Amino acid sequence: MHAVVGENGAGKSTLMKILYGMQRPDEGRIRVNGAEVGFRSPGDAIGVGIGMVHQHFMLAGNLTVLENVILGSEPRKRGVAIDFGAARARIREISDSYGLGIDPDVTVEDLGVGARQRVEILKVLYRGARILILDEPTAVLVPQEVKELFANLRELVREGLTIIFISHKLDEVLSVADAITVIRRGTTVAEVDPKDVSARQLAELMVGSELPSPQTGESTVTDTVAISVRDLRVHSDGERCVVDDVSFDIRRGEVLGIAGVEGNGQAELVEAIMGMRPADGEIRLGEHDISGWTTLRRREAGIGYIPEDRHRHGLLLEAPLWENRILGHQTRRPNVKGPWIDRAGAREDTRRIVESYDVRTPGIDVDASALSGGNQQKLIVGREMSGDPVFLIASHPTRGVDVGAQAAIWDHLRAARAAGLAVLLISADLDELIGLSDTLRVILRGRIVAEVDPKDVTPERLGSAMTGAGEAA
Amino acid sequence: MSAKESTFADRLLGRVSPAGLLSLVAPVTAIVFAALVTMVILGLIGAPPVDTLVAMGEYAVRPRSIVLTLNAATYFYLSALAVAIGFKMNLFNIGVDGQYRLAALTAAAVGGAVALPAPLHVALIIFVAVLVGAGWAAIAGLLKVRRGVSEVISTIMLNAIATALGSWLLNKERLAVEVAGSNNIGTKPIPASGQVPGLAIVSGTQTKVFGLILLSIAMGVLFHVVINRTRFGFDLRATGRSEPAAVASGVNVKRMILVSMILSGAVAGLVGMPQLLGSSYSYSLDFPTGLGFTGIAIALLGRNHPVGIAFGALLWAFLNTSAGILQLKKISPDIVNIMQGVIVLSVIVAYELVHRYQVAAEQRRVSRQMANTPAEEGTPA
Amino acid sequence: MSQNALATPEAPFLRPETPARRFRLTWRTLLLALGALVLLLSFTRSVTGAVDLTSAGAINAAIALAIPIGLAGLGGLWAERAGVVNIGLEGMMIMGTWCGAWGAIQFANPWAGVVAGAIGGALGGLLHAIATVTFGVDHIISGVAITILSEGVTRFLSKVTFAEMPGGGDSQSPPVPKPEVVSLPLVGDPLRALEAERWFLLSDAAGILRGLTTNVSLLTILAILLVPLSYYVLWRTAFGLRLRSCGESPVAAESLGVNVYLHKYVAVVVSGALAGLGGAFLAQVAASAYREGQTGGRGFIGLAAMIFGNWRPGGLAGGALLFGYTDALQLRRGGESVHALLLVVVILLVAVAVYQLVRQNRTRAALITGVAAVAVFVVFALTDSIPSEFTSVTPHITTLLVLSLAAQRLRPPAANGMVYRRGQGK
Amino acid sequence: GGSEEPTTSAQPSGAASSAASAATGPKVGLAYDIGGRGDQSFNDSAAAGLDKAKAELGLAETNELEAGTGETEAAKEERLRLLADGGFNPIIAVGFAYSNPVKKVATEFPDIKFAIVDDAAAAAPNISNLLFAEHEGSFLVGAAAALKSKKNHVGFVGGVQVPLINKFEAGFIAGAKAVKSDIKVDVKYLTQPPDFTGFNDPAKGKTAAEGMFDAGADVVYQAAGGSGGGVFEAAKAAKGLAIGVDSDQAKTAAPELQGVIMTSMVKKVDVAVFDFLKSFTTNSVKAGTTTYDLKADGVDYSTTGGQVDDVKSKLDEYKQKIISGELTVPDKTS
Ligand SMILES: Nc1ncnc2c1ncn2[C@@H]1O[C@H](COP(=O)(O)OP(=O)(O)OP(=O)(O)O)[C@@H](O)[C@H]1O
Ligand SMILES: Nc1ncnc2c1ncn2[C@@H]1O[C@H](COP(=O)(O)OP(=O)(O)OP(=O)(O)O)[C@@H](O)[C@H]1O
Ligand SMILES: [Mg+2]
Ligand SMILES: [Mg+2]
Repeated sequence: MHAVVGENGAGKSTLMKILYGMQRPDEGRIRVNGAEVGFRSPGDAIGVGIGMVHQHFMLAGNLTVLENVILGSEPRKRGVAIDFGAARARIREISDSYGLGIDPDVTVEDLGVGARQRVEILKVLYRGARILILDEPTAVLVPQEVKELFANLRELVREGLTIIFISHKLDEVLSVADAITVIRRGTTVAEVDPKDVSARQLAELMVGSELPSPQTGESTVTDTVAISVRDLRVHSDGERCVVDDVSFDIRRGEVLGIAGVEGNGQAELVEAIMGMRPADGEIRLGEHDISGWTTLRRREAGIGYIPEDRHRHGLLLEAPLWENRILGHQTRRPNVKGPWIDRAGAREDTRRIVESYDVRTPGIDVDASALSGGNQQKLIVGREMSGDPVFLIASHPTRGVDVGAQAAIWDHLRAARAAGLAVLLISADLDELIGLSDTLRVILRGRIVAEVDPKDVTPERLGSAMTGAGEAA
Repeated sequence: MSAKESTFADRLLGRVSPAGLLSLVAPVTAIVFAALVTMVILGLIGAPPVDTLVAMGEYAVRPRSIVLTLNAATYFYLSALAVAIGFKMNLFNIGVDGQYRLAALTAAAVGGAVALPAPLHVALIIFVAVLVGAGWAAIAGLLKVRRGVSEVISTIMLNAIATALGSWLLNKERLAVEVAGSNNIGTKPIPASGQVPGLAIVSGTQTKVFGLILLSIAMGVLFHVVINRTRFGFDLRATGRSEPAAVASGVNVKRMILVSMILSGAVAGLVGMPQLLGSSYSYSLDFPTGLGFTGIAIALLGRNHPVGIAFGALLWAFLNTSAGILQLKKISPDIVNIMQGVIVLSVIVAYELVHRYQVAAEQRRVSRQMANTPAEEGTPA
Repeated sequence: MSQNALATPEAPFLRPETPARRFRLTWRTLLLALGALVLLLSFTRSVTGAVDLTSAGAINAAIALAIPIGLAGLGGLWAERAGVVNIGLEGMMIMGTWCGAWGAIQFANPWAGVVAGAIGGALGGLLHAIATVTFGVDHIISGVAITILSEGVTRFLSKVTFAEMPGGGDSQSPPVPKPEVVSLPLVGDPLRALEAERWFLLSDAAGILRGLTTNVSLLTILAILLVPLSYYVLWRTAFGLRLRSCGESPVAAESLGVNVYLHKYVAVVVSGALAGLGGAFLAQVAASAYREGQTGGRGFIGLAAMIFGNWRPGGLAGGALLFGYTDALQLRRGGESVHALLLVVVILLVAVAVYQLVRQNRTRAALITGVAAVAVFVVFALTDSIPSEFTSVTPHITTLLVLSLAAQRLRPPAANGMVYRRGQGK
Repeated sequence: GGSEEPTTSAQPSGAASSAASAATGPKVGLAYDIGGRGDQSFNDSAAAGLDKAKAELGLAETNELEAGTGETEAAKEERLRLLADGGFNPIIAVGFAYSNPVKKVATEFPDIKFAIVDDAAAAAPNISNLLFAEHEGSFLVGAAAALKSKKNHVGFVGGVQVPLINKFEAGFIAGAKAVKSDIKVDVKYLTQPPDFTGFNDPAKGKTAAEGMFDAGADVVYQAAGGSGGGVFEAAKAAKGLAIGVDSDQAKTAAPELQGVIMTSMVKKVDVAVFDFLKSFTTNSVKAGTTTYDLKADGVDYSTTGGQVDDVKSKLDEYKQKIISGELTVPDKTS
């Protein structure tokens, strides 16, 4: 098992895509089992036994798991028809033998991220790949799932498969990899043996700087309740209760962390608080009952929102940065004057954000899509922090962001907290949750099932609480 | 992922900064390419390509042709603007056709029925047209917002229903009057106070340019200002680019859909006005039809940009006008249809190719700059 | 508080709850619905005496009117399932009418016309594929351009071909040979006799059956067979799965070695061929000559039928049939039949109101629907015919009505209309 | 086409026109409505008149321009002006839609003679209005239908519900009722204006006629342009009879359908066009309205196939009554 590490944009995914035939190298050679190969398409790579799990899911939401898995390598009857029976049996077999727990007949859009990740792995196994490329497979998994995954991977390695593995979580890398390659700006800067390095050293190799850690320091919690949520219920498509009787208060200067496996109602909870989704129950911001307010009014009242999916909810990818600065603040200065857009004001303020949040961009007129994910995230954080929010929802604020940018974002959160901001933090990164939160709640199937003290909880224990396993035992 | 969230209008627009000579390359390439393809087609059907194009060119600069072209462009422009408002929001208003016909009919009937001092009379007629156009479009908007009916279906159906309703109204017992000796039937002619005099801005001909060309220009400016400079326009574009992002930013998407559909219909209501108030003065059986469909082609040809649409409208109008001279030269007028199709396709293909080049260049520029900022070993470009 | 929540042993992400009731159409529900429909029409027919509701002639005409729309819709289905919006269906259909007539005349064989029509449409599809897939042009404008183009091309071609033939002209062809018409042997006369009795339900069923089994063109049968065939190819074969994956997530398809461009090309060319076949049907079966402007916007209606059918073959066939049926009714004895349809609407509205009240517990919605039902009933009771101007839009109003009554769960292919370029996956 | 190079537009048009008309006979310009030559309807009929004139009157040059769908009056005006500028004289406009354009252009070119078919509203000293009494012709075929109907039930299929086609309907109904006052007449228009596809949609024509035959009609009259072919097909399938329109369709329809066309209401646009051109060559153009009615033999019923021979005497009786003014045919439905 070979790990490849490097900061965001170092070229890891690009390198893997070249190995998988999705991109063509300008020069250089690829050898598989000693034989030189030249891939023209992923089909060629699949042909020599390479399989890849991509960083961003490559799944068609409207198709079933079965269809997604067999696509491109369909078992056939009589030459043309798909042999669904055989396919189903084979998927069940693989799923059972690796404990993936996947039903071939559900539609992928009904699956949570964890299950989607397993479908991706199943896709590769289904093709009988001998060389597996896993691009950040653990980003969305909880520790237990990660452990299970690694157990599976070790099993595969024992069977003689080769695995190339990419992750930003360095302790993971150190615990499973047999060899590590560090790349920076598209070139290999080091090849190390995991036995010889520590996580800190590895990080320094990657970025050439200190490894930051999420630490809150002094408590800044005050007595004033900034936001209070009572008996919140959200129903999805009329019937199912996805957020069930959730209540909490967040005081000024307090960070409330919500831990939970993805798909347990966090997204719906956030959207309900933002007014993007109908909900029952009471939400009070300061002294106002805002449950009946529109999203716009809530934002105007001082709710900031760092969405979990920045491409979907946070940005207009095909609009310049300064227009993205206006998004969500289109009724407030310096972006508008009355009904008019204040271009000068918005541009000026965008420059300020770019500067003070260290957004790496050649200018404020480039489209948001031209920025790397980390820089997009910094822009969003900067935008949401301006306009003096009293309450900030931060959903996975550092997902997919490299260590440097991560530290910067944590710093900003800490500073705002010290200035009296109330924060609702949702994250899959348990270190981040434990490190930043003043209070921690665990959400399971839409209910708050536990309250944990971040000072004396380990990621492992938190992980079991999240799956319900810990408390049931 | 990025492709998923871009609107097709934006993909078309390219979102390229207009600075530099490069922005001129696209239209010029497009025109040259279209001319070449047209000449090949002319050659294929046995018409002398160069002579034909020269004849069209000469005809185009005759004063009367200029007026005709400007007049046709006046309503094409309005129609394309109406379509473009929808496109900015990813709404496909195929219903401009029905909207303007119904609006022109009712406005003509009202205009013919009342007597008012000049500016008021015109204002009333235009107001009625806007109201009817907006109202008819609102049906599709409401169906989409309240019942989730795709606006593509509802506007196709509403066009047919508008035809039936119009035909029912255009009857002696209702809004129409008969003209002695004519097989035509139309509304009562609008008296002089409700007519808009033409402008004699092209010398060398008696024919005048529609006075309402000024309305078209004003609508173009208004369109630009509203879309690009107002909060409302920002919300509209944001919704068009990414609906989830707009929702998260506090835009009420349902309201936006309804409002933009109504605005689109309101502008559609204006489409018939230049012709009605500048030339026909009555809505009759030979009132021009199909302008809504032409509007779709022109809006996309002009990439939903007010200036681009103006060029598209003029080009389209010119080609329509030139059908006459081609026929006189015994070249089948169908060639104009073929040319319009070919030009639309070649113009957008040329645009697309240049756009791709520009995007690649932009990306190279960005990554070069990014590589230079933290001075370390640069990426090989 | 955590105890109740933890009562269920399994972790939620292992067994995600599938949305409670995703509607699945089974043969049983289909047959039940059909039975209810016949019962409803039969009841209305006997109350109002509008025999056309279930007459053999009306059913036969409904099928004939539905086929071109259905074929266009099927064309739309193929293209859009592969992610290419095809608003050029109308143009491809126009090509189909011309080529169908030309081929049949040129080779003096109706089936040569059918093939030529399909090829003509396919050429339009090919152009659309080149523009949208290779050059990444916006799908809508390419479609509009193709429609404009085909109007010009066919008119031009008519001048150099049909105008030279006896009986032809600049805008129409001489009579074309028609594909053979067949009837189910032996059943025609007994069914006719039964239909003439005007017995409740029995005569209606006989009328419908006779409409379906007598004087059916072989091309009609072929066209009908294309619906299940399309379903089979798109949903049951490897090729179809790959094609649909291009419309759902081309990057995923590409990452598994699927040639996205190729599949899109095939889909759009087939789409054009189907629309062209619809055109050939118009020229060769519905009429017996090419006639300029013959398509009359049926390509657009086909597109609407496809959306109506939620991008599924069965659904679009239903949409096309609904349109064809109401169109047949209004064209045949418009005033009377359409007036009778009002009663059908009343009954349906009442049923919806009851459903809303009893099953969904939505009192306000039920009240509104109920009031609408009463209003339509009043109109029905006070009039005995519909003004001729309005009967002609019966199909359009019906479509809108059905769409606004039915809950909307439209699910277009996720990557529909997106320009895709090789290697764009991140 | 096939003639020599036309004058180029670059040349001063006045000079070209005088030169050309001085050389030989008249240069005739013809402006069609939508469809143009080859529509197998009244445009085509006008073309036939022109062709006849070309053959018999020795015209110097002819040019035919056609209208585009949905165009404006300005486009029609421009078409007439192009012809006038090109030295064409006389100029014939086919279709009522040219009413205003002809009026305008005629005043601009007082020396050019204009003719317009189907319109009387455009009046000027240099305009000849060629009108037809379609209702009178339709009356006769209506009477024929009633006489031939065994079930006392006939039908009328109109292409598009416009006043012109209403005239056909009115005459037809009057004729049928004149024979049998209790006769049942089904009426269907295929589309409503401005949707003119009703003139081009045989599928709709067929369905509408099938409906009438199924409902018990046995003779159907069509005034539906290109959709008429569908009506004939329906008649054949139902073993009924059909009545053609504009020209003698028993001669031009598909051979296997000719048998069902018992008669046609003939509207002699060709005669009107030819007469007008002839009068031009003899310098005897009559401005104002010329009505081609039964009296003037401008409309008539046809007898090809001999199917109406048995009722011919009755029909001719009606014809005489109309000609003599004893019977007036309504041109509007009540
Ligand atoms: N074809 C290209 N050639 C050169 N540079 C490119 C190219 N395509 C994108 N870039 C540059 O890549 C950056 C964006 O890349 P991308 O979003 O893939 O980054 P990333 O490293 O995956 O970041 P993150 O992990 O934060 O999402 C931008 O700086 C952009 O200008
Ligand atoms: N041919 C190329 N030339 C230059 N730069 C390129 C080229 N292809 C891709 N890039 C850019 O190089 C960078 C490498 O991105 P890549 O996605 O491989 O990063 P990564 O290491 O996977 O980062 P992350 O940790 O965010 O996933 C990106 O900015 C990408 O856009
Ligand atoms: Mg990345
Ligand atoms: Mg990566």
